[in-house]
Amino acid sequence: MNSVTTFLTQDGGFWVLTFIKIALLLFIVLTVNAYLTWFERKVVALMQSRVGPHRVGPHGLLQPAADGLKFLFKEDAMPGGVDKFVYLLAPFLALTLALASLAVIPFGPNPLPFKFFGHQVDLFISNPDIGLLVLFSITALGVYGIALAGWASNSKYPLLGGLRSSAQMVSYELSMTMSVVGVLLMANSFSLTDIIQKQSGTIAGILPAWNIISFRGGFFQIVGFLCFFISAIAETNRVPFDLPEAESELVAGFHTEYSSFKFAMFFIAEYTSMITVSSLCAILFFGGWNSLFPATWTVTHYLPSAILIPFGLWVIADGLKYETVFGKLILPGLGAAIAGIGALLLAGIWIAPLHDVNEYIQGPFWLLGKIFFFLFFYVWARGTLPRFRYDQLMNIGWKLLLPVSIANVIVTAAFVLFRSAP
Amino acid sequence: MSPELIVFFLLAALSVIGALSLILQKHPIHSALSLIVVMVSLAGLYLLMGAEFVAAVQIIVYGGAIMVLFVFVIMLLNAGKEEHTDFSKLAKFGGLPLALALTGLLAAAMIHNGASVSNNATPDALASTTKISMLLFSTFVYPFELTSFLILVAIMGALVLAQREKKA
Amino acid sequence: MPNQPILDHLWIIPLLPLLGAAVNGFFGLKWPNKIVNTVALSSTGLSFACALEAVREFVTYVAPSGQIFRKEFFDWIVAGNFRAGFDLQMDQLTVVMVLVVTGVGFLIHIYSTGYMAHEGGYYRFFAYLNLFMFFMLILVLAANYVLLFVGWEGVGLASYLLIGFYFLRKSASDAGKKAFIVNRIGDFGFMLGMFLLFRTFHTLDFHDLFDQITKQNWPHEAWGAFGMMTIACLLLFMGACGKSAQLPLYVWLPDAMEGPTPVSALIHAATMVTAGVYVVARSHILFEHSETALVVVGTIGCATAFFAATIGLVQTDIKKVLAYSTVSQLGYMFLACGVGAFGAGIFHLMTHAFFKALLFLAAGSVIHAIGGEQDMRHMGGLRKKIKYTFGTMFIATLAIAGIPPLAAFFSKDSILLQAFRREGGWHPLYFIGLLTALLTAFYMFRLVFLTFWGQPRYDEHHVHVHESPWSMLGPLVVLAVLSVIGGWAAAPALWGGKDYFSEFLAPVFGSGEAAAAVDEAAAHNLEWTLAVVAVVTALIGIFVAYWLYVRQPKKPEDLARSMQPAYKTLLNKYYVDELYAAAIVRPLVWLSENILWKVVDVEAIDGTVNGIAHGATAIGDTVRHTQSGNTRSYAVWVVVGALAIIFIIFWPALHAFVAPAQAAVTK
Amino acid sequence: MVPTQYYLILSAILFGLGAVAFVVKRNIITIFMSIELMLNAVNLAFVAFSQSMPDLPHGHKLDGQVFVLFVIVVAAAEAAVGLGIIILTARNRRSLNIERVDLLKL
Repeated sequence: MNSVTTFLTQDGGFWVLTFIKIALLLFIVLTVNAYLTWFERKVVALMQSRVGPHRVGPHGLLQPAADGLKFLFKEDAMPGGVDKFVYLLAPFLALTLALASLAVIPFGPNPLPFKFFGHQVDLFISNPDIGLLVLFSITALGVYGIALAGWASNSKYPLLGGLRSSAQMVSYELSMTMSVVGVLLMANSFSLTDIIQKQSGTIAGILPAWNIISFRGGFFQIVGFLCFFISAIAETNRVPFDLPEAESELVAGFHTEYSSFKFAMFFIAEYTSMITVSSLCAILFFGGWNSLFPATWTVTHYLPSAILIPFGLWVIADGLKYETVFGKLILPGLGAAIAGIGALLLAGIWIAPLHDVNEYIQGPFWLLGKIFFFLFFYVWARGTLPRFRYDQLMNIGWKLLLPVSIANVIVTAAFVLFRSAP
Repeated sequence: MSPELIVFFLLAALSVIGALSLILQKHPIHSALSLIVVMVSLAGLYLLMGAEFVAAVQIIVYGGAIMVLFVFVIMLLNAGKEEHTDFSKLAKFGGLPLALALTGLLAAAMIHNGASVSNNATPDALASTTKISMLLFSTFVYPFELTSFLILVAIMGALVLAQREKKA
Repeated sequence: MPNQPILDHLWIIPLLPLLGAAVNGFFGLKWPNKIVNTVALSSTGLSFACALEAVREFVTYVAPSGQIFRKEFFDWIVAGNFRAGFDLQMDQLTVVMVLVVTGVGFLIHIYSTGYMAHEGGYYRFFAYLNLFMFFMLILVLAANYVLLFVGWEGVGLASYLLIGFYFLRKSASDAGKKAFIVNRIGDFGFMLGMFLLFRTFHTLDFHDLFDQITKQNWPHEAWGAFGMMTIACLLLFMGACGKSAQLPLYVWLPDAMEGPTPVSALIHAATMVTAGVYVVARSHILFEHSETALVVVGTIGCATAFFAATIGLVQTDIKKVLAYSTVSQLGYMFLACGVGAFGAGIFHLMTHAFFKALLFLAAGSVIHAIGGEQDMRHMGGLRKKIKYTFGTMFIATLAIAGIPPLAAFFSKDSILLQAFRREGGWHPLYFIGLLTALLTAFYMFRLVFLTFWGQPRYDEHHVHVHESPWSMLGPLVVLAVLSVIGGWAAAPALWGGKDYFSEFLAPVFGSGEAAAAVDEAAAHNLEWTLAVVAVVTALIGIFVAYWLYVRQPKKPEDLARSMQPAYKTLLNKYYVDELYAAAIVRPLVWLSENILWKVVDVEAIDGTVNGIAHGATAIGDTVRHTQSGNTRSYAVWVVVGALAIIFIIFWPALHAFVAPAQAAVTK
Repeated sequence: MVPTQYYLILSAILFGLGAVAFVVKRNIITIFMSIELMLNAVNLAFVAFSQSMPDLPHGHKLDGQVFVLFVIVVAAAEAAVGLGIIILTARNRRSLNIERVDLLKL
């Protein structure tokens, strides 16, 4: 046994594992970000009955890559008279914090079936007991990225944008935190995994015991969810709360003076925080990785393959329409792969190990599905809703969301007390 | 040298550097940033001591609210670098030595009296969080309510202070 | 313990008037008279009812067992071994007083509703009146000297307020002040007396105090011996003199007539002024232990009686006459106390309350009838015009003159009897008392004749005389009845029966005077002779008055002219006020102006204060330069302060910390 | 295990630096920040002591942390009011320099 393996079997291995996990997650998330932009543009285009990106690759599938290249190779201009340090710090701050918040999100119930040099491989980077608090701390710091960017640009519009956004984020952070307290009361824990586990099982034998509808040990959190989601949208400066970057008034808001990759950082930060928020919604209110159906309905375990196989077949069919290499080869290949995976999972009915795999991916499948739904919701909102006026924004934040969420806390607390009473 | 010690020294160095740069930086924003650094590293220290809840609150409230307020105000008032004036002498030659003496004195006292206290930390995060909340609502319930009242008063005071004077 | 609801909650009796006073005083301003009446009357009436009930309970449950009712409600002052609680007690003496106060008070309240109907400050009047009732009740119910003193001062205050009721009139406010100040002198003595008592007996509680004296049978101090007891008694009596307008402190009472007539009736005739007598009677045990004190009390009482009577002869203001007669009657009561006949004194107190209240009220009715005129020289011939007033007032006059079988006959008679019986050089007092009786009969009938007989001396075109409303006449009638039958409790004594009144009071005063009777038969003859003598004197007085003021109305002027100096002296009340002004007031004023004000106040006190102020300014001038106004310098100072504090706190630790280093250095 | 004295000394140093900043800085906001720094130092001492306390019943051990919470709350309130005052001063004096704010003398 050589020294490397010994090192790896010691807790050095833990660090290595963590590092690998981080790298993996970064890769995935960044890719997802890239395709999220594509997805967004497509959906909005459909809503506005346009075609959307379709030049670069079929369905513009290579558009994100093109954008990335553009970001990289554009001239990195720095306006004069800026505070260099802060100017550079801001985008880093934004991106780092946005990505860091993903570290505490658990993507699956149980660790991978194999060990990494004797270290168990969980589906999260870290799972602190105060996971939610950590998340909130990170979001709390998230303000600086935008505020400092706005200030450092040494220009009117960014300054105003920064001021607006910092005010907005600080205000909505309150109601966001408040609206979650209900869930915390019901779960009696800050740990995200605990919160999810509390939501497992069914009520009335058929409905999933998700916080949003479940009375179990408390009060259903539909109000809390609405408050949370609205303030989360505001927190991520998305439509209809994207005043910090209100084009019509502030050119491009706090990142007016940022170009090329620094701009990309803000961009990625925004989309990453979208992902974080979506997963939070899924975890806190929609039962995380818990299936929509009762565990006894084993049929539903084959839902993934039921989705994957047709989708893969469609991709093959669609790809064959193209004359390009890409169309002729890659798309069908991709489709075949997807369909194949689906088929394998389906084969789990007869083959025991595959069955285990199928069982194993249930959790991640459901969680990712929910996250996807909320991301779609984001896009949907962007496609439909007009932007608020600033005073309206503040009124909603302080006079509507905050009181409502506080009321929600009180009611929930009362119910929890009532339930826990002997 | 246990990993805890290493982490401690890292964070301690970070915080001291932050504090120093708070003094040395000319521009308020930079001072604010360095103060944020101090606070975050202090939060790290709290984590090290197993006071997870306090650490989180430290970051959320200090980092996420108070310092944001500072930055916000700095931006609002568009504060520039601070300019030198004749009065700086007094501070430099009067205040600086005194403050340093204060530091030394404190440190000495701490060392001496600290010798008595032994370190028996039991990092038990969630339990401590629960216990803290228990304490807050049992032993310290009156102070707790009082602080809520204090905050109310502070809010009103801030409003009264900050509102633009009415154009009669 | 039989159930005695009121007796166990004795505090209700004084509290009710207080409530009335508070309600009227705070909210009465806006209210119509009706409501104010309701409040005032209901409060007093209720407290009268409560008093009756309380007395009933006392007589039925407590009295037979031969002890007194006494209850401590709450501690008021507790300091070291000194305790003054809010303790109320009820014994036979209290019973009499309470009934008199509440009863007469209630009647006078009713009367006032009619009399004050057209006055301003209606609510104020009743608030004060109720307040007075409260304090008076406290006074009579108190179970220790301290609480009694509260009532004592309180009634003083009420009387001050009520004398100065028409405070716009300078004379009125002056009279109020005068009353207050003169009373202060008395109270001064009273307090000294209390202190002395406390210093000797370490308690001011009636029960304990008297117990101590009787138990450890305290030595009787003979005539001329100035022991502690004598001094205490004299001091207490000084207070009594102030309150009850005895020589030399009587001067305030005549001026007190500036107040509304019901006030004169209630406070300055029926109740408050008798407080002095009450106190002396209450502390009779002390007085009985000091011959000197008794002598002084008796002499002063007697002297006052005569002296006031003589002044009363020539007064022309109807209320002034009554005032002086009050003073002289009070003199009688003190005479009684002086000769040790406390029972008789209290008896006369009660009857006097009836007829003197009646007199005043009737006089008020007269004044009311002829539109505010008080000078008897502008009255006359009112007999026909205001029958009821006349009738009642005539009864009262007969009563005070001591015509049997009216009340005052018995009371005054018993006083004189006791005075005569008392061994050892007391006869002069008896004779002076007799003479006073004569004078009393004379001036009272002079008053009646001047007022009701002869020709009208007011111009009948402007003043049209009218009888008062029944709200005023009712009380008159009631009081008239009382002053007729008021004395009969003592009547049987004349026919060898026993004096029920003194029987009733016996538990309090002991049957001292009864024991004085040597043998029955002799005593009987003596009583009859004295009674006859008294009546005869009274009749003489009446006849002289009749002769002078009805037969030859011119005669009095001639008389006055013929003996000018005496007349002048009497008319000017022996120049006593002037004497006081010259002897006391002016020196005082001079002193306060030239010494206290110009020297002490201006130089010493103001000087000190201003000096301190100037010093502060000077210091500030020097120090203010540290106040650069520069915030950072302040910051530096703050740091210095922090440094100092930490240094002080941690000094021992640091010492221990530094010491080894020093040791190393020294090595 | 990090000895408690280390934390205490660190907090002393931070406090001292805060004091230094308090006297040498000229910008009102910065001075205000230095106050916050001192508060933080105190908090550190609190937490250090609390974790060094033996774990008695009634949670004496955690009193220090509770105090920290109180300190933070008070600091928040103070920041709100203080910054309000600063904004006013800046409006009236047209400057954030502490030496320009010298109306504190008679």
